[in-house]
Amino acid sequence: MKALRAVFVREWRLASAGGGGPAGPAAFMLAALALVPLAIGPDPDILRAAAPGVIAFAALLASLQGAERMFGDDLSDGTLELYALSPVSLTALSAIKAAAYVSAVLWPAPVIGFVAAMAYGMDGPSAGALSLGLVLALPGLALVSGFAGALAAGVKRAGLLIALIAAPLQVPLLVFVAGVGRAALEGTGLAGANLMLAGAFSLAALALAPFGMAAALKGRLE
Amino acid sequence: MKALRAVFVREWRLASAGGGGPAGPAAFMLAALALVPLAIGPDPDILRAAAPGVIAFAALLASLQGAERMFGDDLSDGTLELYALSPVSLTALSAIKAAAYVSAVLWPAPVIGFVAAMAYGMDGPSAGALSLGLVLALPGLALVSGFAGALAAGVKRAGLLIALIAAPLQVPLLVFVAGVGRAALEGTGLAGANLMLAGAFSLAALALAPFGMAAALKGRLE
Amino acid sequence: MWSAFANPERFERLAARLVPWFGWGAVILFAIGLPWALIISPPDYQQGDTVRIMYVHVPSAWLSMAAYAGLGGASFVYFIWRHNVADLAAQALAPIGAVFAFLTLATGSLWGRPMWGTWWEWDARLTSMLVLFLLYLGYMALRAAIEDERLAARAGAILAMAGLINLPIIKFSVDWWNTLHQPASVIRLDGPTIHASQLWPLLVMALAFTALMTALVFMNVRNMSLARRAEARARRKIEGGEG
Amino acid sequence: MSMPAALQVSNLALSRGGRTLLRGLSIMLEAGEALVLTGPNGTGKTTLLRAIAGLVRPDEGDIIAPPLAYLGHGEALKPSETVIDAISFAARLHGHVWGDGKGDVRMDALNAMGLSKRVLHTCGQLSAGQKRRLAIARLTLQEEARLWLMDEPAAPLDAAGRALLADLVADFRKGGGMVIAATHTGLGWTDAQALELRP
Amino acid sequence: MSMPAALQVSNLALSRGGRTLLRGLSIMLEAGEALVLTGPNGTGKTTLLRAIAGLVRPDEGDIIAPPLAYLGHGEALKPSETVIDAISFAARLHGHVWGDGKGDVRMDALNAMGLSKRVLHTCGQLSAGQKRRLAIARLTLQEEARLWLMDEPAAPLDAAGRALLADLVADFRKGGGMVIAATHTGLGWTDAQALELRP
Ligand code: HEM
Ligand SMILES: Nc1ncnc2c1ncn2[C@@H]1O[C@H](COP(=O)(O)OP(=O)(O)OP(=O)(O)O)[C@@H](O)[C@H]1O
Ligand SMILES: Nc1ncnc2c1ncn2[C@@H]1O[C@H](COP(=O)(O)OP(=O)(O)OP(=O)(O)O)[C@@H](O)[C@H]1O
Ligand SMILES: [Mg+2]
Ligand SMILES: [Mg+2]
Repeated sequence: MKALRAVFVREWRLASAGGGGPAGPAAFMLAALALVPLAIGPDPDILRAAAPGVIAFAALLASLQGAERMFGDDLSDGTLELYALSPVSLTALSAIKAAAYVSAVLWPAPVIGFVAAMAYGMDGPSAGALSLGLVLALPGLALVSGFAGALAAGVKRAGLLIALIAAPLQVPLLVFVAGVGRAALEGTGLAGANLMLAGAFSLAALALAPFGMAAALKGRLE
Repeated sequence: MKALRAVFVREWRLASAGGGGPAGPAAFMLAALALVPLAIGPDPDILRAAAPGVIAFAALLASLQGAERMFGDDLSDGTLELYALSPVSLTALSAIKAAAYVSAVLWPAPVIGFVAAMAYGMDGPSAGALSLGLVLALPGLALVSGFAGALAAGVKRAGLLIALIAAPLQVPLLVFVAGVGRAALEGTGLAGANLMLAGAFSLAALALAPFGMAAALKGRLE
Repeated sequence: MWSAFANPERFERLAARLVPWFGWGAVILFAIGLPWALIISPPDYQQGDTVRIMYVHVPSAWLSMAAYAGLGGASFVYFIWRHNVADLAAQALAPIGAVFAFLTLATGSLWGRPMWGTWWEWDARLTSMLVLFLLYLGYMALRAAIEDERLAARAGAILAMAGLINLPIIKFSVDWWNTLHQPASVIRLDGPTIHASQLWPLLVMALAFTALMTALVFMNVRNMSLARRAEARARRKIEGGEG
Repeated sequence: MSMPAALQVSNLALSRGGRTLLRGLSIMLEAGEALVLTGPNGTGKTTLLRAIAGLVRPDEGDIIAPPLAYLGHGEALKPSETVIDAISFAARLHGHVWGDGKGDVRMDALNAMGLSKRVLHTCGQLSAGQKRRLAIARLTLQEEARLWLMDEPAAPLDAAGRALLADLVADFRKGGGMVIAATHTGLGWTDAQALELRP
Repeated sequence: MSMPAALQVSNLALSRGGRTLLRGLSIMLEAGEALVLTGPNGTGKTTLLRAIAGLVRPDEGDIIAPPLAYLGHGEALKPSETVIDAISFAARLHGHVWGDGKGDVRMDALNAMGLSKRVLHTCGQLSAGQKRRLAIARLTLQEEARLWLMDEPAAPLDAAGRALLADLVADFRKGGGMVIAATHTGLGWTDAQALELRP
């Protein structure tokens, strides 16, 4: 238990420091969300309709950005061997890494999502629902990104490979989060169901992904 | 001259191999272009209107993906020192790296852009114009990405930093390429002007970026 | 029986014997199925002759999913028991499955133009099929990116198993989300709802595609197995007996 | 399940990329013993150490190993982490507590490798030898380990560093620990067994 | 501008992170001479080599160096590149041509370090010592270099590798080359000067 806490504290610290911690992905999301209207054009109706999807997509991309670092450096500098031979199992380590990633790096996503939703012309309650959807989806996004990161650790152009592997697996979350926002916007009453689905996906990912990550890491070490 | 060719051949080969070469960014662009409509929703009018911007944006993101690897590994494994002390100047090296990156990795972007434009409901000539815009923009995108990559080489979470540095600098290209597509779509007759602007930006980047990259790399070595 | 699958050389011989059977089987089935489907079978009362795209579209869709199921199954076997042949099978299935997924997308898209008035529609089934195609690409890219054969096989197996989640999504997406694409009319619990004059040629075509795929997979496996051993031999020659 | 007190490797076969590196290797190491692995480049010393650590799967043979600590070619240090943070983490990971008049295991470990003046450096600022010293200091915090596996532990160390390492190893063995080290230079460890791998 | 034929370092001062490592150092090396740098960990051997290579800016002093080749701690090898590709590239980069009955400089370089059997391996598959050998073999292709700077060249090398390295260095010096190496173990080079850095 103490060891697990020590790992979490350290991973949290390493994830927060260096690249600027949450500032990085936050700025990435902001940049992406600022550029999209430039691309789509300024029509307010189009923008509002596109908002839930665009914001969910920006969060997905942000979650991919740090995935390469999640295990890549640990593999090349020998840290992974250290962990593999430590009292902490690789499965627990994987879950902890994902948790540290969410809480040190990804946490601003729902806040930015809310602000962007308002800026794109969504009403307050819908923006709130969308933001809640992001909160529920973040663990799932991080876990799937982490899984892809573990598979691609130490591989050339791992960033791309990670995007290619993770994005298809994250599609359901994208659909659910965008669904929350769209349902709230159109008042179809399906927002709750989409929220549940996003949460359920995250829980399922929590139950499965750490084992997948651990298996992938063991393979990468050999 | 021979040395320059040797560097190009090698960099081209390293960029092509491993991560699957062009398959990676191509798949990334495909994935991004497939997911965006899932997010925006299936309304064909909205999709067609958004197409030029979304496609230009996807190409921009694809160009960012490989930027981290452009110099990051070379710094950590000592290759950059080797180049710095070789007969090839760092300025020439930088230009070559960008050229290898375009020709080994990014080249499918215009093709995918064309296909996606058709899938999003644009007409053939407009899609062609957009695709031509991408061809002209690619060198610029690669050079700016490379510049950001050189500045951020070896930094933690360089990927993010690169996105933050490069994306704003690439905004003009985004606007020009999207402008080509939109102008062609709406028949405003401004497509040609936008094409010229995209090409001019690429030329300017070719004249300036390699020096910036070389300066950044020298700093990273100390 | 199992040892025949675990021992590459014996498997190569087995595969060499099976390829012509499935290959000729495919030729014969296509000889029956193609004219039947493309000429003899009646045009649809709604869709006219465009319905003939179905005879390529539907078998490709089935086979791309079947190939992924095979990929996932072979990966599981490799992951647990480390049978090299299972890995070879997985590696052989991936490009073939990807081609069928692409065929499904392409024919569906061609079909969609007259039927729905659009090349592409972002409905659940179409999107999940695209995801399947991307999974194939991801699998191949991952394997290509890892130099060490064994490690590549391990990583690929893990990814392939994770991707299995997408299969039920494709299959049931039309039932779960009420969308544009047509619901299942052949493979359903209460029996097929499609007319017999279309059902039979469709089934023959499906069999023909299956035979073709089986032949291709065996051929692929055999070639890869031979190539792997040839490379090992070349390597030993250069390195000599000792290190 | 009681932990084995000795290392038993029997009839081991290892291969890399389809080429057999060693076959029929048996090693028996009792408490307090040390084994120095030598042999030409590429004969499989690193592979053998990793196999004993359980990181590489052997083709054949059995390995029964006590709890162990591994020092590989890589130092597992984060360039941005300070020396004191790195060592504190290792201490916490292995259940150490400090403060409250208990003495400070972390400073003891750093002192043992002559690093006490570098606590505020980040690991990225250390010289090659200093990094190696830190990795060795960290090893000593794994109290439950009965076997140290060390891959070229002394390569970047100066004479003083080698002496400190030899002291640590001697102490560890006195307490019943076992050590296996791969090396190309003399380590000067008293009565260590030698095993030379041949190509 | 004619290239200097000797290395002249005068009144050099180097610092790292605000701490002065050395001050007032002068080195004069003539054609055919070698200098072995020793000294405790962290005294600035690596920093000095990098300064001579022009990678680190000195606080004070002048460095006049002939064309040089640098072998650092990092091996500058790409895990996915094969040995033959890596060496071919180095050869091309430095203007070598082969084939046409000219003999093959690449194989000569690999042979000189005993690597000819590894041509088809990727660099990621090489053992620590094999990587080092490859990096050294590549160095020999820089024909225009008159000065080799080597940072712990022999650390992961076996006895045979050290002997091959000593031969290479002897040959290079016979042809008028100069060598500076930082090391913690004896290199066995004939009549090399020694410089011990002190903390
Ligand atoms: C790119 C677009 C399309 C994709 C990705 C696609 C995908 C699929 C898939 C995956 C199946 C197999 C489903 C199963 O066995 O449960 C299928 C079957 C089928 N598709 Fe499509 N489809 C597309 C377009 C179309 C179009 C435009 C039509 C015609 C209106 C169509 C008609 C059918 C029919 C009739 C079946 C057989 C259903 C059955 O009997 O189970 N598809 N398609
Ligand atoms: N993934 C791989 N594929 C093929 N061969 C490999 C692979 N990994 C290692 N090898 C080979 O296995 C052999 C043993 O490597 P190992 O690192 O164990 O040697 P070592 O005894 O530690 O050598 P050194 O003294 O140089 O450190 C080497 O010849 C190496 O080329
Ligand atoms: N960026 C930096 N900031 C602060 N101090 C640094 C930095 N880089 C190196 N140092 C310090 O400078 C000193 C000299 O390092 P250098 O690598 O030159 O030593 P060295 O003689 O090569 O040692 P070794 O024998 O261990 O390789 C070390 O004490 C190191 O801690
Ligand atoms: Mg070794
Ligand atoms: Mg040093």
